Amino acid sequence: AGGGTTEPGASGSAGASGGAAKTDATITFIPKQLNNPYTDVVLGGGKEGAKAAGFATTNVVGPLEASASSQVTFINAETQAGTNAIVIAANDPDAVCSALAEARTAGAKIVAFDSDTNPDCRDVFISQVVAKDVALIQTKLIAQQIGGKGEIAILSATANATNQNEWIKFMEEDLASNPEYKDIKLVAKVYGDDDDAKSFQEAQGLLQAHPNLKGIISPTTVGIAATARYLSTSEYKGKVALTGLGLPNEMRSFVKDGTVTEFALWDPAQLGEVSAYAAKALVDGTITGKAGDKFTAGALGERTVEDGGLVIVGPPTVFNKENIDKYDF
Amino acid sequence: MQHSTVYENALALSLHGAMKTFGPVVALADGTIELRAGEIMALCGENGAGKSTLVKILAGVHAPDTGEFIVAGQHCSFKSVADSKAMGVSVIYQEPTLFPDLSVAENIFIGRQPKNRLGLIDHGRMRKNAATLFERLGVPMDPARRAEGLSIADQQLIEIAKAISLDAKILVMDEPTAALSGVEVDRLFKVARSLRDAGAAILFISHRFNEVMDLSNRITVMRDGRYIDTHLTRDVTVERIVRDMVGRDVDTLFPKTEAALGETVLAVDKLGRKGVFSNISFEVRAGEIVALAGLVGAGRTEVARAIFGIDKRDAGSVTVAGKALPPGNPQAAITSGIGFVPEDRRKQGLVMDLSVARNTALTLRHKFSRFGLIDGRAEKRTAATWSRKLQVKTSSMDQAVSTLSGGNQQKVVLAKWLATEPKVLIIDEPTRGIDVGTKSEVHRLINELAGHGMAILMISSELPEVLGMADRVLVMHEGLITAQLDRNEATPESVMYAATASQEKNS
Amino acid sequence: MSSPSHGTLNRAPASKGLGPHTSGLGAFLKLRELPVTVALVALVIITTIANPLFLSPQGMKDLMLNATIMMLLAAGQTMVIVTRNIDLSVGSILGLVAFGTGTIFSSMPNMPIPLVLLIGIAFGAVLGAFNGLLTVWAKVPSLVITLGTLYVFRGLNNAWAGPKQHFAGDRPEAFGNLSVDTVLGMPIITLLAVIVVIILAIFMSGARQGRDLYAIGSDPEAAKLFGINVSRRVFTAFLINGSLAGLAGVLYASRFNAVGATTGSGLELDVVAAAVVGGVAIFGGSGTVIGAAIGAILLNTITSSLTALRVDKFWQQAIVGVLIITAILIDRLASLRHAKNLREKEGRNV
Amino acid sequence: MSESATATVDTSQALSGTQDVRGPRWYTGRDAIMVYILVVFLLYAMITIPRFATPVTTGFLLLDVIPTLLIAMPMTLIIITGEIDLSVASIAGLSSAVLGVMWAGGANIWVSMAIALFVGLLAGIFNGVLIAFVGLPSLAVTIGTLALFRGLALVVIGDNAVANFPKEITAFASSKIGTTGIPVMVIPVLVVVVFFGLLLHKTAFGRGLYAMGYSKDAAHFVGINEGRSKFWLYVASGLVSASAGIFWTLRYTSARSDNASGLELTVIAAVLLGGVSIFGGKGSVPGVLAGVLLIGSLNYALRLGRVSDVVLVTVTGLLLIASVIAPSISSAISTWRHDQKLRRQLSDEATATAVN
Ligand SMILES: Nc1ncnc2c1ncn2[C@@H]1O[C@H](COP(=O)(O)OP(=O)(O)OP(=O)(O)O)[C@@H](O)[C@H]1O
Ligand SMILES: Nc1ncnc2c1ncn2[C@@H]1O[C@H](COP(=O)(O)OP(=O)(O)OP(=O)(O)O)[C@@H](O)[C@H]1O
Ligand SMILES: [Mg+2]
Ligand SMILES: [Mg+2]
Repeated sequence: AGGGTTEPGASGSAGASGGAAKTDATITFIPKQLNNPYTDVVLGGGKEGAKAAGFATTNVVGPLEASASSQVTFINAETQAGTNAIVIAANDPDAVCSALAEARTAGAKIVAFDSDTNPDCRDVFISQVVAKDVALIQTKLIAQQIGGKGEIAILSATANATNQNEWIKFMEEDLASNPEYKDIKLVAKVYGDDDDAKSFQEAQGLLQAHPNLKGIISPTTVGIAATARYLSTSEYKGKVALTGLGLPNEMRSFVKDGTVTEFALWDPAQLGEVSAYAAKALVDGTITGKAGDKFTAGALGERTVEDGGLVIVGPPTVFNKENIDKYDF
Repeated sequence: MQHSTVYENALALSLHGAMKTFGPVVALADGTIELRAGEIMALCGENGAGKSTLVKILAGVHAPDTGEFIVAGQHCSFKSVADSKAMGVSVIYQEPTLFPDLSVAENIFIGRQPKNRLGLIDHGRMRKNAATLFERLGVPMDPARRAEGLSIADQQLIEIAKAISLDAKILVMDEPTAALSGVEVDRLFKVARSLRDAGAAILFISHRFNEVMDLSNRITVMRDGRYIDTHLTRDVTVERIVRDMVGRDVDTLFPKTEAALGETVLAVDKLGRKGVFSNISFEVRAGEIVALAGLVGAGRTEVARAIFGIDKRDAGSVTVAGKALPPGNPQAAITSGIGFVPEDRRKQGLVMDLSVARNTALTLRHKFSRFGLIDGRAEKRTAATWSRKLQVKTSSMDQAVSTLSGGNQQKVVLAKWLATEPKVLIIDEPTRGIDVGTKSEVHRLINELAGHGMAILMISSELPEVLGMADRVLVMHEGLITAQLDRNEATPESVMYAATASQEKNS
Repeated sequence: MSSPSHGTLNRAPASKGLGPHTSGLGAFLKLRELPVTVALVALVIITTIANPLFLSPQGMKDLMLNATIMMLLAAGQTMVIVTRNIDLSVGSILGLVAFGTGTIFSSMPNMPIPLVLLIGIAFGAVLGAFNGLLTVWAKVPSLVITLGTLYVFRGLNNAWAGPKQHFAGDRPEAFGNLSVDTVLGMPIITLLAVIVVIILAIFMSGARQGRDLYAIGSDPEAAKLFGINVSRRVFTAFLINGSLAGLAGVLYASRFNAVGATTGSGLELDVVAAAVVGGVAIFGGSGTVIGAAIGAILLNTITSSLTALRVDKFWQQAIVGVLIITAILIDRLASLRHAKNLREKEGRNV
Repeated sequence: MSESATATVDTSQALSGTQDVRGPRWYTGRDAIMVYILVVFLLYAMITIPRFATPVTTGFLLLDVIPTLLIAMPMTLIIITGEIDLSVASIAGLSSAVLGVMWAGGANIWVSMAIALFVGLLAGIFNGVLIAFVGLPSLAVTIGTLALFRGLALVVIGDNAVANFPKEITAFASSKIGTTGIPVMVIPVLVVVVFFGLLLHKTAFGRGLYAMGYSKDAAHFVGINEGRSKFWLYVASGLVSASAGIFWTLRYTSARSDNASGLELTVIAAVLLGGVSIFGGKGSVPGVLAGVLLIGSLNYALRLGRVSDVVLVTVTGLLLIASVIAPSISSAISTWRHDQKLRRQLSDEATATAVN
């Protein structure tokens, strides 16, 4: 035991004998928090992927509440159990680091998915989409919906969520640099902590504090649903635009009643699936996580590890009245 | 007292052979009592004889293990307080049981408040009814006031009003006079007699024999949890009753011995507390017993509290053995040699759930510390020594004081203060609710302490005690000292005059 | 009684000016609810001046809706606190009932709404009864029991719901509209809550059983000696509190989008805080349902108004904390002053 | 009338065998029972849960319980005086935030830690003044400061997280003593536990706390300065909570405003489970130690067995309920048995006299 983090090189030596597929490998998923519908879809894909990729046992463990430190004991227990691959969506990029380092010292491969850890602490990060793409699609949607001008606000999840903050950063850059958006003004960023009631009241507060608000971006499934619920039950329905990242099943009624016109998301199941395949490739020694490594994610085809150990799953989909009934997640 | 036929009156209630145990403690072995309509029965017995336990059985608080109950000619059993109430039994307990957050009126009528047409409580009528009751008792009290902060005497008066308002067929009073002064006692007796004449049966418990002899028609005596005998009051002497109670003869009640007076130990100068008392000055010398007399509410307890530092003082100074005492600091008072036996042992004197040993040693916790850590064996030893000296009836040093009888609890309080070997001992109502045997023992003890050079300030509402014990009597009235009487000047008349004659105030 | 005047207690000057009829204004000024009400009114006025939107129809509606659930919970909690007990499990009860409501509608979308309300109340009552039973039967402190059931009920909710959440879209529109449509300018669920609170307030101040609760909290031992059926009354308080939490759970499902395993977690301390701000003494014996309800409104309003005033959101929680402490301080100072007055008025002229 | 007196049964003889009233022995006391339960559980876990009986477990388990254990110490004393401190987790969060901001602002790490501790001290003083000197009810005050201190943490650090603490220090926070698997941090924690244990059980101050818990008036009359005692307890609580916050920050290498949130209920649950009476006046440090370790090892055992947290939450609740109900049940049973015995003896004697 010891040091804060291990150098990336160390993981190579601890890896299994190169190339030969392990048949008794174990994999454990540690989502941000159990009992979250989005997570559930991701994990559904993950479990199927793990089976298809050849893991002998698949486990899902995780905290009931998404606080920074709550994942650490789970990682510890997995380290002790000798799990071969840990797939984690970090609540805090750094809080889990030393625990992950210990897991790696004990021989586990670490795949971050959904929300990245500090890059030093994992082998690869499976990202839904290119972070910038996600950000741009949301600014584009909101711009369309408010007619290219007016005040907008962002309702995010927790203040520290790595993925959220990265998207928000890109959105802000985009709004500042893109001449098409010069009349759009971002007036507030608020956090609903991925809690339905809290997000609901944050949305309400936004509208009261900013009477001229034209649109809201909520890049989190809980936030967008709660905001939609508030809008649909208030006088702002149809007057204030809402977009962001949502689950079609949660958003269907709001799209149909006109509260929301368009929103985006990738296929969460694919995210889980690719993560499982990446984990298997790491355990087998097929890849080490350096840029240029390639692995096959079953039916989803070949994926390449990019700079910084990044693996991209696929482009986001935009959902609206026309296509939403085709999706079931 | 023309009630010669009283024992032929209808039997209102009888209890035979009631037994009550608390775990291994036998609180009552043979509780037997017979109450007839239109009589006042007194119940006498030493501390721990089981009187209060018997009362609680009559009240339905405790279910007896065995025993036979007959009320109005019918066998019955009280499973709850409501059962006994339904049978017309009303009880004033030894310790007042008021609800401090409720108004005085509501305290009296709780559970049976008058209702208006809507079925809701009629607060106005309730207050009016309460005011009527107080008028009948002759006490000025605001029925709308919250009961919080009332003196024990006032609380007891409310209890009495409550019991009377129930128009009970059977009224049980467990030491109702312990907190009352002469005038209030007289008033209570007047009410009790009129209730009796209206046909109620009254059970009255008191340790004061003059009250017992004055009020009762018959007297039942208990000892060690058993029934001993019942006498007609007019046929019996106090000596006989005392013999029944203790099983032996008791000599003088107040064995006052002369002690040589030494230096001034406690000096109080122009002490004042706004709205409560002012200009209180006196001295107590080593070996001297000074009694602070007065009517209930005269401010005696408040003076003592201010001296000891429980309450802040607004003016004046207190000096112990030549050293000025800082205000509002009881620990400093203890360190400089004051001990204070408070009037309410249950709330102020004891930590009820702690053992006898811990309670006794609580005042000495710093003395038993070695390098900051307490020596538990020395603590127990000291506690045992003092408990033995005071003859506390307890099965072990580890028994919780809550399971002792009132008198034995008082002994533990005394033990805990005597263990500090104080220079000055303030005793507020030293024998409140204490039986004769213990009482004379407490008096002997106080004398002995004075004999050893302790300065003693005694607050007492019992005139005989004051006159019998004190070297000097200070009389308070309405927050002022109205008289300083030497032992030979102090007579019941002179004390009462100073305690009541407000027009003579000239200090 | 006309005994000689020198023989009486001579406390005549004491009760002067303190007759049974205290003046109306005086009584009003002594109301424990007064400070919190003044604070609420002042807050609303100041906020409205700064941001007129605050009292727009939508703003009003939101304010009322926000306070509705907390108001019910605080009123119920008051009943329990007055008896010198506490119920920390209300958040978990609310969660279970809210999820139950979602479940009912997703499997039986046509269930009549009043029936669902009754089922929710009954469900809450059962859970509250469980708390009450344990507290009175085992004679153990309710803080420990309900801290235990806080965990147990939450655990059950997690086990039952798992990752499943029910969304507003699964519920009948009419049900959701309870928190949208207004009657007399009040959203229906708010109206419901207000009626419940008023009934409870009348019960607590005007019914013997209600007064018994105060007596119990004032001195439980005395209440027992007096023959009040303490167990039954305390049990009832828990039961009613549970029912109100149940009702709040159903209303929660009407108003919010998602109900699931974590719905309502962490509410308990907010509820207690609302009661305390509303002047309910934490050790029982005093405080009113109305006060608690106003406390709940105040706590909810302060969050809204800080947002409306665009106060940095990082400061908001700190300000709520300061408010709670101020409320207790004011209450304390008032009672100290009252005690001092009593000493000086009832005491003598020395 | 005298007939009835002779007819009654002489129960003092019947009961002479049970006349001896003693306080509970140390090995039958509430805290001893907690220790037994803990030992039994540990043995059970070692046998049935694979990998539980290893030094690694010790390390992870102890690291997990350190914050709870630390805060549980002053909390025990506070609850024994009949008060409570709900703001502990918020103080930990505030000290974490302060530590992060100071460090990120360029202060020396030791200076930052000292300032974080100092903030904890101030927080404790704030609670202490309001509760001990102004005389406000602690439950209400600390619900307020629970919000206030957490709010201040937010004000201080906002939505940032500070993570780049010096590696040596964060590594030290979770390092182990040699190969024993026991974290180094256990040593200072042990010092704290022993300190509070002695303070409570072996000093005049501690005696005073019990007395205060039972009756404020009685404590006042024996010269216990209630206000001052309570004040120092809250100061201690603030300091220890801040230390727990610092440990938390370093162990998880992350200073955030929401660190340790919700920990107050866990701590209180553990303390109550350890046999401390919520009404004050009863409880012991060994009992609390056992309570904290029981919840901690239960937690870790469930993790190792990959049992969901749902079970942990439920079991914690049930344990808590059981811990207060069990004594009631056992005393009810013993009363019942005593009564039965008494009845039997009485009826035996009754038949005996009847035969005569
Ligand atoms: N709840 C209890 N648990 C255990 N023992 C008790 C309990 N209540 C009373 N006792 C014991 O029963 C015995 C009788 O007590 P009780 O209070 O009836 O005496 P009493 O005659 O009223 O005395 P006093 O004159 O001092 O008030 C005492 O030894 C007392 O210690
Ligand atoms: N908390 C209080 N609030 C208002 N008045 C009080 C309070 N305590 C005492 N008093 C009043 O102060 C006066 C002095 O009371 P105190 O108890 O000192 O009298 P005392 O002479 O010691 O009588 P007792 O025999 O009852 O001990 C009384 O008039 C009493 O009513
Ligand atoms: Mg008695
Ligand atoms: Mg007095």
